[in-house]
Amino acid sequence: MIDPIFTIVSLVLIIPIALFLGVIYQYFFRKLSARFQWRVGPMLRMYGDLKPLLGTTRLLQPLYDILKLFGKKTVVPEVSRKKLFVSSPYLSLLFAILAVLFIPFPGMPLLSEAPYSLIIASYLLIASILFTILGPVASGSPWAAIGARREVELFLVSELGFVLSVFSVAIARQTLVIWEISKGEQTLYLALLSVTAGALMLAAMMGKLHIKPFDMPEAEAEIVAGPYTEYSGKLLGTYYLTKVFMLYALVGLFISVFLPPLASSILWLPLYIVAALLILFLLTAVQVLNPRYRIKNAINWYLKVLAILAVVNFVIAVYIWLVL
Amino acid sequence: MGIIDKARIYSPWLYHLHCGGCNGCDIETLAALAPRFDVERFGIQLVPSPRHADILLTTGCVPKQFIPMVKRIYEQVPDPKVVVAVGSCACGGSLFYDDAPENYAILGSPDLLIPVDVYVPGCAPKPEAIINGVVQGILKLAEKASKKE
Amino acid sequence: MKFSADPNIVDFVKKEIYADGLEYTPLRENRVAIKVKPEELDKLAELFMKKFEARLIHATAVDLEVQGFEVLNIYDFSKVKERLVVILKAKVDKDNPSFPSVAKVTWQATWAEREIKELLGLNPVGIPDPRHQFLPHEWPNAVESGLTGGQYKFESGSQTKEMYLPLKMPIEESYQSLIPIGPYHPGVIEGQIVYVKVEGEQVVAADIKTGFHHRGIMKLIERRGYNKGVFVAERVCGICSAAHGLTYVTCAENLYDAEVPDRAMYIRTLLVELNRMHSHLLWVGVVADVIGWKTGFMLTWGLRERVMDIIEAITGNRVNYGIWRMGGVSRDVSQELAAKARRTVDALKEECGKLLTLVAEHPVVKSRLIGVGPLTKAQAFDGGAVGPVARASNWKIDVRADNPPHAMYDPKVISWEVITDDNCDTYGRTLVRVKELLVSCGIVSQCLDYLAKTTGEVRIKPKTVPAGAEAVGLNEAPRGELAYYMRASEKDSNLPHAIRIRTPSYRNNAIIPLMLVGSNLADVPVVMGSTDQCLACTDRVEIIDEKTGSRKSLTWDMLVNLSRRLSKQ
Amino acid sequence: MSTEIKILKQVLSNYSKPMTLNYPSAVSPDRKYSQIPAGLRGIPERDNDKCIGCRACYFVCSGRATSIYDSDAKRKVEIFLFRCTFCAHCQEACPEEAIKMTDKFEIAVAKREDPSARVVTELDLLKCKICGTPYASKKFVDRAYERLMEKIDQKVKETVSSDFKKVDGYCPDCRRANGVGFDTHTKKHVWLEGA
Repeated sequence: MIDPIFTIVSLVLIIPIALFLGVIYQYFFRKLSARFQWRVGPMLRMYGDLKPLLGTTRLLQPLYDILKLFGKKTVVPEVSRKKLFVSSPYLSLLFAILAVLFIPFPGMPLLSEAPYSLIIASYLLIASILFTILGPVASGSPWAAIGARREVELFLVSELGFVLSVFSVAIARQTLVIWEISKGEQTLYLALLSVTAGALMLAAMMGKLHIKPFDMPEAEAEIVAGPYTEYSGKLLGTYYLTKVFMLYALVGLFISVFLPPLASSILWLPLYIVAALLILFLLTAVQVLNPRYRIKNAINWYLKVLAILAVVNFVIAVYIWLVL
Repeated sequence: MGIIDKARIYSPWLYHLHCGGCNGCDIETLAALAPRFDVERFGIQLVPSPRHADILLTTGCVPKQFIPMVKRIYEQVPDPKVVVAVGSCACGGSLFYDDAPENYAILGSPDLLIPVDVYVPGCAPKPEAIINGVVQGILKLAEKASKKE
Repeated sequence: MKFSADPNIVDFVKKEIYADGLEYTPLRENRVAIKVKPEELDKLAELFMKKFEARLIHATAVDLEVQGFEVLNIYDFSKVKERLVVILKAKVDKDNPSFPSVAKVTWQATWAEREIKELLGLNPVGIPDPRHQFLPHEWPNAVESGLTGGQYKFESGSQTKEMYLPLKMPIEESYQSLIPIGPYHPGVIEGQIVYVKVEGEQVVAADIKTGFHHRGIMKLIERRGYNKGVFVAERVCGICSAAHGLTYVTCAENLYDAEVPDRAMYIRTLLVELNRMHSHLLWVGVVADVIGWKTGFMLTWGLRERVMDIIEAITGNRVNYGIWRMGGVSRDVSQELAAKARRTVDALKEECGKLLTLVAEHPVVKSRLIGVGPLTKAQAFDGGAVGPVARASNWKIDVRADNPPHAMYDPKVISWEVITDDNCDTYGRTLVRVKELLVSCGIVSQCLDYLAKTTGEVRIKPKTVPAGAEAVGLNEAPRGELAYYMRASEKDSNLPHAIRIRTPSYRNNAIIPLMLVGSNLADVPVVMGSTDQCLACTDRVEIIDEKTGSRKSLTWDMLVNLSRRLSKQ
Repeated sequence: MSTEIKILKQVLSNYSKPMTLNYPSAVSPDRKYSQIPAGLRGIPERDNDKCIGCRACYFVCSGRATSIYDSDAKRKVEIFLFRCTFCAHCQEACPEEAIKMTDKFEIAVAKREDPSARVVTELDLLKCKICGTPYASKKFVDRAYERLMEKIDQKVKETVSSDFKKVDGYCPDCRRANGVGFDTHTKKHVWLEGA
C-alpha cells in the first residue's frame, strides 16, 4: 500500500495531467492526419511574423477549441427536454473524469489499486458514453436522434469486443485490479494473449472514439453534426472536454492492461508516452486510409468478425487461466 | 486579454452559408481547406452545424426564396459571431442585382438581411483573399467579444 | 474555320420529317426549324423517339408578346444524321394557351413543361405532374403560411390544386412522414429539399424540390445584350463556367455568319477540357468527402490545384475565365506558357492515373459505391439522363462526338474517345469520370502542343446579328450536355429576344428520385452527389413575362414581410 | 489489401512534402507565399492622368460596377469593387489604356463606404455657356481635339480647328437651338457627347 497522502495528491494532480495529455494526443492525431493528407495541420511553430497575433504554437489547439466554446453563448432549444439536455454533458464529463481516476499513470496507481477497479472503470466509461447519447436524444433534433441511434448501435457492438478483450487479460492474470494487471509479470503466454487481445481492443476503441471507418455517429455529410447538432457553447465544450478525457482514459487503460509494466513506475514514463503515441499512430493510419462504413456494415463487422475473435480470445484466456 | 479571448482568436469555426451564387466562391472556400491553403494551420475549421460556428461565411447573392433561411441560420449562430461576405455577389449583388428594372428573383446582397462585418470582393476571390478576409473577421470577433464584457 | 450546312441533311429533313404544308427553315450548323401545329407536338414526339431514336433536348416556350406564345421542342437527331438538331415550333394563342404535353410520351419533358406552366402560365394538357418546381410552394397564391422547421406549413384555405405537395401527399401527412434533406445540408452545399420517405433505413419514395437558387439569369442576359451577356452566362455556374461561356459564344456565333480563327478554337477546347479536369477532380473529392474519406478529398483537391494553376496562368482567374468573346477569345496563350503547361499536364496525368486507380480500387470505397443509386439504360433514356450519368448506364451519348460544338473534337484533328461503363450505379459513374479525366489530359496536351508550335490571330470582329435569327448551341459540360437556344430580337441588333438555357444538372437532378428509391438512408448524399448535381445550374430558369411580373413581385413582397414578421417574434 | 498498402505508401510519401503555401505569412523561408501568375486579373486600377472620362468602360460593364456621377463641374468615374466581376472587359474597351488589372487580390473591407472598395477618378466637367448643364469632361474634349488634329487632312486643319473653337463651350442641345454649326462636315471625326 502506498502512502494515502500521496494518493490524494496524485488524485488531484492526475486531472490536469490527463487533460494535458489528452489534448496532446488529440493534437498529435490531428497533426498526423493532416500530414498524411498532404498538408500541414495545426502549426507546431507559427510563422515568425504572425506570432504576435496567432500565438507561438498550436500544440494546445484542442484546448483552445474547448476554451473558446466556453466563452460562447449557449443556446438551449425550445423543443428539447431541458433538464436532461443541460445535465447530460456535465454528467458525461463527470463519469469520464471518474474513469480517469481509476486508470493508473506511471508512478501514480490512483484508485486502480481498489478491488474490482477494472469493472468500475469499464462501467464509468460506459456511463460516460451513455450520457453522450442521452443528451442528444433530449435535444429534439432529428439529426441528433439519428446520430444517437447510430451511437447506441455502435456502442453496443463495440462494447462487446472491448469488454471481452479487456477481461480476457484480467482472467488470464487472475485479477480484476488494474494496478495488479499493469505491474504483472510477463510470461510468453500472457504476452501473446496481450498482443491478440490488444489488437481486438484497438478495433473496439475505433468504435468508441469514432475513428473511421466507424464514425457514423458524426457522419458530417449524412446527418449534419450527428448527436451534437443542437449543442452549442459551454455544453458543446463540455462534450469536447469529455472526448479529451475519454481519449486519455482509453489509451491509458490500453497501456496498463495490455502493455505491462509501462504504467507501473515513473521510470517508464517516456516509454508510456511513446506507446501512447504509437497507438495513436495506428489509429490515425486507419483513420486516413478508410472511408466511413454504413452502420449496417459496421455492425456486421463488429458482430461477425470482432465478436467471434473476441470470444475465441476469451476462451483461450480461460484456458490459460485454468490450465497453465 | 484573457485566455478565452485568446482562444477565440486561435480557434475560429466557420459555417459556410451558400445563399445562391454561382458556386464559384463556394469551391474557392472549400479550396481554402484543401492542402494548398490548409486553413487548419490556424485552427480554422468548417463545421456542419451553425450552432457551433463563430464565423458565418456567406457566398452569393440572396434569391428571394432564400430570405427566411438566411435569417434563420444567422439567428442560429450563437454570440459572439461575425459575418464574412465572400465574393462580389455577397458584397453588392454583382451581376445579378439590377436596380431598374429590379430583378424579380434576387433580393441583393445578404447585408440587406443580416449585419455583415467583413466584405471580400472578388469574382471569385482567390482562396488567399478568402483567408485574408477570414483573418480580418477573426480580429473583429475578438473586438466584439471584448466590447460585450 | 467556318461552319457549314450539310446538303444531305437538308434532303433527309425534306424526305423523312418535313411534312407538306409546313414552314421549314434550315439554320446554320445543321439545325432545322420546322413550324407545326400545336396539336401535332405529341404525335411528332412519339414518331421522333420511336422511329429515329431522337432525344428531346429541351422543351420551352417563348413569349411573342401580342402574337401569343411559341412552344419550342428541340430534338437531337445525331443518332441518325450527324449533327442534326430539329426545332419544332408551335404557335399558341394568348387567350387559350394550351398545347398537348410531351411529358405524356416521354417522362424527361416533365420538368421542362412544369417550368413552362409555372413561369409562363401556358397549359400543357395531360402533363402527369403539374406541380411547381422552381417557384415557391404557394406561388401565386397569397402567402398564408408560416415557416416551421425549414418546411412550409400551410394554413387551411390556401391550398390549391397546383400547390407544391411533396410526393402528392396531403400536407399534414407529408409533414409527419417525410424526411426533408435540405434546404441546408452539409452533403450538398447548395440549397434544395429532397423529401425522402423511409421505412427503417430504406428509402421507399423520394421527391425533389429545387428553385432556391432561382436567379432570373435568362432575363438578365436578355437585358444585357450579346456582348455583356457572356459574363452573365459564365456565372450560371462557377464550376463549369468554361462550358457555359463556350456554349454561349458558339450559340451567338451561330446567329450570324461567324468566322473563328483556328487558334482561338484550340484555346477554347483547351480551356473546356481543363475545366472538365478540375470539375471531375472536384467531384471525386466531394464524393470521397461524402462517404467520409477526408484523405481522398485532400489528395484529389491537391491535384486539382495544379489544374487551377494552369487555368489561372492562361486566363487570369481561377473560376470565371472571362475570355470568351464572339468570334474568338480575348487572350492568347503564349508559346512558352503552352510548353510549360504541357510539362505540368504530363506530370499531372501520371499522378492522376496513380491516385485515381487507388480511389477506384479501394475496397471500402467500392463497398460504399457499388450497387448504390442504380439506373438502367432504359430508365436513363426515358428520364433523359445526360453526361457521365448516362454514359455510366452504358448509353453512349457525348455531344463532343455526336454533335461537335466546334471542329476541334474531330477525330482527325485530336484523338480521343468516349468512355462508357456498364455498372449502371454510382461506382460506374465514378469510373466514367476517372477515365474521362485521363482522356481530357490527352486532349489538353494535344491542344497545348498545337499552341506551343504555332502563332496567329485569336479573335475576329463579330458581324451584326440579323433580325429574328435563331440558333442552338450545344456542348458537353463536365456534367453532360449543355444546350443554349437563342433568338435575335426583331427590333434591336444588340439584344436577344429570348435565350433559353438547358443545363445538364437540370436533367440529372430530375432523375435523382428514381435513383434514390431502394437505397439506404446513409447513401442518399452519395446518390445525390453521384450526378454531380449543380443547383446553380439547375435553377437558372426564367421565362417570366412582363405582364404578370407585377403580380408576382407583390407576392414576393408579402413573403418578405412575412419573414420579417417571423423573425421579430 | 494491396490497394490499402498502395494508399498507405501514397500517404506516407505525402508526409514528407506537404504542398501548403505559407500564406498569409510574408516571411517565407521554404515555400511560396502565394501563387500569382503573370496575367492575374486582380483589382483594377485607373491611371488618373490617362482617363478622359469617355464612359467607354461604363458602357461595357456587365455587372454595372462602373458608374458615372456628374455633379457641378466634376465628373466622377467610379468602379465599385463590391459589384465588379474582375472580367477586364473595361480594360479591353478603354481607348486610352487607362485601366489596368493589377495582381493585387487581397481586399477585405469592413464597410461599404470604405474608400479602398472604390476606384475613383475625378475629372473637370465643361459646362454649357448658355444653359449651364455639364456636357463633357474637359480632358475628353481636349483629347478629341488632339486626336482630330493628328488624323485629319492637312488642308482642312485650320477650318476644323476654328470650328472646334466655335462649338467649344456649348452643349449639343444649345448648339442646335442657337444655330452654332460647323463650317466643315466633321461629324465623322468629332463626336461630342450626346450629339
